[in-house]
Amino acid sequence: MKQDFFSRTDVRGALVGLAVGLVLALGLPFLPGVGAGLALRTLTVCAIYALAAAGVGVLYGRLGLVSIMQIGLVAVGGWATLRIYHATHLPFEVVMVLAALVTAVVGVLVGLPALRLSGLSLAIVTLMVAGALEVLVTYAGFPNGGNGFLGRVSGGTLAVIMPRPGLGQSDDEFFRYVGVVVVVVLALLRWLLMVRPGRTWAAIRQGEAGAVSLGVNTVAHRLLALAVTSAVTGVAGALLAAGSGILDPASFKAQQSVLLFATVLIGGAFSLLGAVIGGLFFYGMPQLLSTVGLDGNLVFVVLGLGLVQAVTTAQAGIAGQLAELWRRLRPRLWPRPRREVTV
Amino acid sequence: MNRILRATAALGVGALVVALSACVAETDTGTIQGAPSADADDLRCGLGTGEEATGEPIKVAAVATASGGVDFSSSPSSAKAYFDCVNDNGGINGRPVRYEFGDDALDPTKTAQLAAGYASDTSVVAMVGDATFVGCDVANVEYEKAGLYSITGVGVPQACFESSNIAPVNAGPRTSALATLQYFERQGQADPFFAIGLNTRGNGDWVADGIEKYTQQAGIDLVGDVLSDPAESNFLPLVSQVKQAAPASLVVVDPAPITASILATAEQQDAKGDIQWACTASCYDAQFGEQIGYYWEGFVANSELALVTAEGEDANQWRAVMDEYADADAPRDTFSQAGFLAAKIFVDALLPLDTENLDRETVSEAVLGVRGYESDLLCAPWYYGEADEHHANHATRMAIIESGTYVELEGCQDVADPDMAEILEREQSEGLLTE
Amino acid sequence: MTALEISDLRIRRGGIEVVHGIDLTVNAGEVTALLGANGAGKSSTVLAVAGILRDTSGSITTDGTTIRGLAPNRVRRAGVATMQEGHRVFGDISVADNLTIASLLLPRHERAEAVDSMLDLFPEIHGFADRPAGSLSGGQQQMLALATALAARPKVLVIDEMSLGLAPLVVARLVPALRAVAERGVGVLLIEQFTSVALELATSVTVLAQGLVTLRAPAKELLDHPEKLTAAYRLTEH
Amino acid sequence: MNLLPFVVAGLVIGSVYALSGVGVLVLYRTTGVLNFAHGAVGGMAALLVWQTVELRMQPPVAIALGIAAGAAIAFLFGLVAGPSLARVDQLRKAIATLGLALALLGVMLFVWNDKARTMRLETSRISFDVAGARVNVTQLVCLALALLVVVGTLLALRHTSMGTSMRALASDRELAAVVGTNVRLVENTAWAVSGAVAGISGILLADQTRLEPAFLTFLIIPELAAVVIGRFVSLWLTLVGGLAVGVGQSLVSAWPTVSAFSTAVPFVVATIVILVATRRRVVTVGVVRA
Amino acid sequence: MSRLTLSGITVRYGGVKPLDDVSLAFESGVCGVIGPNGAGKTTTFNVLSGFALPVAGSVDLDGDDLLAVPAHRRARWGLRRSFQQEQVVRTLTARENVLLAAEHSGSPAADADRALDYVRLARPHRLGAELTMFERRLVDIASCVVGTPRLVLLDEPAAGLDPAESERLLGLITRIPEEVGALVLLVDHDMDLVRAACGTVAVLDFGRRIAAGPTLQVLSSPEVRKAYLGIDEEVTT
Repeated sequence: MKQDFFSRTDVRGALVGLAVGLVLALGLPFLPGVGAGLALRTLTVCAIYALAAAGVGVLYGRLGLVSIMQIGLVAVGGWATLRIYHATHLPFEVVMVLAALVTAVVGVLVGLPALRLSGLSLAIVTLMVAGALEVLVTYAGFPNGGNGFLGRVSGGTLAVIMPRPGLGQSDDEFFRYVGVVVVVVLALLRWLLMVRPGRTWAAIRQGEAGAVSLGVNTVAHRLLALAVTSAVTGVAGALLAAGSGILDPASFKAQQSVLLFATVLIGGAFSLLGAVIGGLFFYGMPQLLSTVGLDGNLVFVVLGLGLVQAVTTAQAGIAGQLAELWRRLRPRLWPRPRREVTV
Repeated sequence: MNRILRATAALGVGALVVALSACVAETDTGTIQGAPSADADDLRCGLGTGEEATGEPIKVAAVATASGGVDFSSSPSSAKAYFDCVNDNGGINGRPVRYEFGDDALDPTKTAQLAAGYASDTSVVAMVGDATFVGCDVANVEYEKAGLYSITGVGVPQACFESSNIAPVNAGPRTSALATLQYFERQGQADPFFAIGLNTRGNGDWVADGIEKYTQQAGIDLVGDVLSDPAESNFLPLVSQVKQAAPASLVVVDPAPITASILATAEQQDAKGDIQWACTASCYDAQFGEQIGYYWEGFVANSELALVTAEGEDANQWRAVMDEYADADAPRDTFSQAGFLAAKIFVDALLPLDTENLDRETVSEAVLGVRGYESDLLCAPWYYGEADEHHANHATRMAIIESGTYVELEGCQDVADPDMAEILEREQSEGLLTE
Repeated sequence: MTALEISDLRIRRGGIEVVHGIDLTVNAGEVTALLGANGAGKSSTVLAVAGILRDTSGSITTDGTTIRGLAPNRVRRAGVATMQEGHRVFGDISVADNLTIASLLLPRHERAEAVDSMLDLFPEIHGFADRPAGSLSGGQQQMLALATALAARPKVLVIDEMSLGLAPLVVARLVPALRAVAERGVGVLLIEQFTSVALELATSVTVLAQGLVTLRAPAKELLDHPEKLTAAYRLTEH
Repeated sequence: MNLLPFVVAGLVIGSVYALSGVGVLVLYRTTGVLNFAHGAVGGMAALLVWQTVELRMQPPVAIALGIAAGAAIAFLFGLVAGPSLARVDQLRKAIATLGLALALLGVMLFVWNDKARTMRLETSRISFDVAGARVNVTQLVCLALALLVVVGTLLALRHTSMGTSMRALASDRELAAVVGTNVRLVENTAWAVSGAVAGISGILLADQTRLEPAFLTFLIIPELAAVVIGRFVSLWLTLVGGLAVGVGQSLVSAWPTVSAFSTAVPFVVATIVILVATRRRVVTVGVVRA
Repeated sequence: MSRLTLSGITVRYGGVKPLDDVSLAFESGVCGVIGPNGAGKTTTFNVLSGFALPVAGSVDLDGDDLLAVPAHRRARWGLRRSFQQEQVVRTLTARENVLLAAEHSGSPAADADRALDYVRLARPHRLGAELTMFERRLVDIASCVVGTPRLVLLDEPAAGLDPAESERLLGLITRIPEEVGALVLLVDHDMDLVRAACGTVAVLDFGRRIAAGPTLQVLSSPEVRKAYLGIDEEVTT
């Protein structure tokens, strides 16, 4: 069976993706023009948001759940990271894992009552939660070295900035650090999608009744999906906090969650490549537009229309269209006889 | 068919409206009512040669908040206008300034990113005319690492005034609020006092802290100190609190749009009463009086620099440069003056240098060396200098709305801030106020 | 006179062809029965005629007008009314309004009259004009469905599973009503599980099996030779 | 503390939420589209009114134009995207309108940015005291309009042929088509009507709250809360829901200790209602056949 | 020998009773459940798989009370089911589909391969989306025989298949009782298939049982013929 495992196209695709991801993560800073400064910083944040996008993508593409609160969860992850760091000064890696766990717990708690809902109701509830999280985060602010549970300094005292992780001090080191973390997390997620939980999620999406009759505990598996995607999103929050050492409620508005959801659908919710493209769109597009001198707000127009198009005509998004292109081109590029596999 | 026709007509009307709104009125917003008219000398920026600079460009940049709910781009816009004027007048000894600014969209992550971008681009010699609402702390980390210095146009959060590599030209919300408070104190109208602020990082709480400390020290009864959410739309609770507290005077430390909403609610509840309402420099905009309407006749605002109608060499030049080089609808406010002045300080610091050797190191040295810089836009000389805090502008003016426009209420007054002792001491001990 | 003409009709559902080229003619003033086992393609044919299934080829015409490929409302406007399976009515809307909706096809001044005449034609639902249609019994709902289909005076009436789930008494009431409809010159295509009912009403019978026509015969002939029918159903004893 | 001004303000904002909710509901019941762009359409209308008034247009004309623009935007979207939307499930329909909301928001921010703007309708300048609370004519208009629109919609749905067709579509879209209803025409009308209602509410909300693109766009959240309370069916309950959300929000804001959370009131209310309303859901046989 | 007994099952949706006091008993082998549309066949299956809760009645398989087991635990208990619309997950390979059934019924992965062997599906590593209708039906059957099922419910497994395919499917279904050891209930409209596969059949009509017994005997009874064909005795005789 092992041999079969590696001969499967999706496994090969995942391995290729892993390799390409690692090469990009480690190699991009060497490219001229990318090596330092704005472009690298932008790519770093794009990579981080690819994680949040992957969370949205897995929920929508694999379970058919619409979650419009992902940026709120990024904020939760960032908040937990800063809070834990300022309280304990543990190494960043430990803080990141703890923050991911906290985010998973929050995600599950928020989603638990909503899990029995499906479709539109869940979308509305998550949108409402995104709004509520925005209010909460604006009220509580992000910890910056102060006392008390909220950990905020105020008045005349200046904020304390969380230092970057030891392995990612400079910008290009930090990019590699983020790159490796993102690739590893995405690889874990991909692996999860190929084994039992992923199969089960696919079955739930195909049809609830069919899944139940196979013996699937749908609530438990939805809960698992919510926990996993929330944890992944929490990692994104942790990395974001590590990047600048301090966070601001202004970065985590409900409309950002809507925007992220749009980019994921445009990128393609059915594959992790789509999530990476979504992350690039979400954060890279505004940057790209402003470098060519266009108003950053035009991003909303482009993404909004893109979303309408993605929903009505191109369900698999850009990633789907790329895959289709690849399917058509491959036989021409590398013609080979079809192998018949029989058991 | 009839239905299709009707639909088409409706669409046509819609399209017409959209088209109308797209070409925003190019009316006479450029000139400022009541200001002296410009003369030709006002456009002799920098060397004033009248010849275009053609040498190798000098790269200068800025980070400002232009979108995301707050628009503070008037500072880099005026800096750009001034640089354009300088480039038309021989530049920096023949080398033009190439200026660009990045929009952080009210997101500190983005501020850090833009700052890092400019910091890593070693051809950027300095930051001039920045105006970020959120990210001085994260930006300073990047500047410090890269030995880059910013002559910031508008600093808002606390960190802009307490950073090693950032020195704002404006006075900041805390100073502006204290200035307003102290004006009322001088008028005998400050007791009891009420303060309204915005709950953004390093801004509202910092301002509130200053007001609390000062009122305590001065024995003023602070009957209210409210920070509101930037997304708040319902100012009724606030207005009702104000009504109940019945202060003698009140200061709003919010950006102009939010202040306008608060004032609208207050007007609706007819809450002006005997309270003297005022705002910090953030509402000091040539158009603000017209916007809030006749009800607010007598509304007071602080101005961190000279009034927009003031007569003076730099004030005149600012208006002339804006009319000539900036968009007609670019705001004419304190922050525009600040960006302009930041650019001017920068150009004046560079002109004496050896043109061949202009790099980040030499420019930083020159910028750090600025001291005792005098301008009629300022009340007191401006300086940079090596320090962990930069807060040169702490003397401001007051204005009042009469017939819909601001007129001067009080000239330059130094602002007392209990936390500013170190700055004042340094000004004296290092002789920063004289060149 | 031909009211509805179907020729070489092929229907695909979910990409799979379920009806493989059938021909069918419905004459005005007559009831034509379409019979066959479950899954033979009868309902697909109804849905294709009604314009609900659009992945079709071949031709469907009424009075020389092509209706294949038209949207359901255009098909209805062309004079072909359909009664879908399972006494489908607007459940949360009153009986009178159910009829009003159907009557909107008529000129404004004829609408109220059409509604009244339908309520008069079916006394069973007359008393419930203001009740939500969903609260009626299955038989009453089927009456209402029939009334709704007739309200705007169609030239062709297609009925899917008229007696499905209805008590025999109700069916006995529907049969003359339908006969009356045909006698007024409407061409009726009847899909019916109870062959006895179908044969009683119909002039001619077409049997489908697995998407193909397996038998076409006058109803009278089948009444005399029921074994032909069973053979066509493939429900034969081997 | 005198709570009356808060009750009045809450009723006024609540009535506009309700008004919006009715627009959302009519469209949802007729086309199955839950329009997340309702707030954005309203924002667009409000900004157009502001702009045309700036261009020295008579305010009544400007307002009429704004409402027409709201109707036109919604109608156009329905016309262009409607056929594709008819083919996808309700969730995707709603998501597509999120796209429209984003696009409209982008256009508004691009054209108008976030400068200080206030829109004061003439009627807001006339105010009087009612039992210690100050009320202006716009606020009375809001309340009256909400009632009027609810009653008017109910009457129109009952007594006009278009209204009857809309009810038919809401009840059973396929059956409606089969009995001859011109589905596309009814849907396009629903879009236009809902767009006009969005325009009216947008203009009123801009007068009562803030004239800011993002703010007006995301007012869809409390507006949806009203629809949720109406269980996506009842116009009266939507009216009650809107008023309840508005008053709740306003009263919470009157308490200094919790006032920071007043903006969260609609979210909490809507979430609770959704959770309670869908509490008893089991796997339905409908899913089996899907 | 396993024995499934449904006693007095009544299901109510609103005012409708899709099943009204139905009692059925099935004993080993392949048993048919037939009846016209809307007779309550699928509802019966839904009761057995836990999607419909009867308001009265009980279900017993060899002494086990099936209704006491939650829906998603019934697979582990030994229940398998296929639907009218096959439920093959398009985004998973055929083998993964069967593996899923194995995993959630508590069977080892090797059982999945055994089940695939049973249906002889070629190239099980193709995605569900790439399979033909017939192959999907095979995957469904494989999912139904994975592990150690006690009761297999097949709802129109032959819908949409051509005669040759139906034939092959029939072979697979009839082998289930002896090779896998489960009781099979089969709903189908294809009378040839029912006759060939089922030793006994139960006939439902209007939510009531109208006949039960050996297939040939039941199918030729006048009452069944009337219900099924709508052919009245007066007409046929």
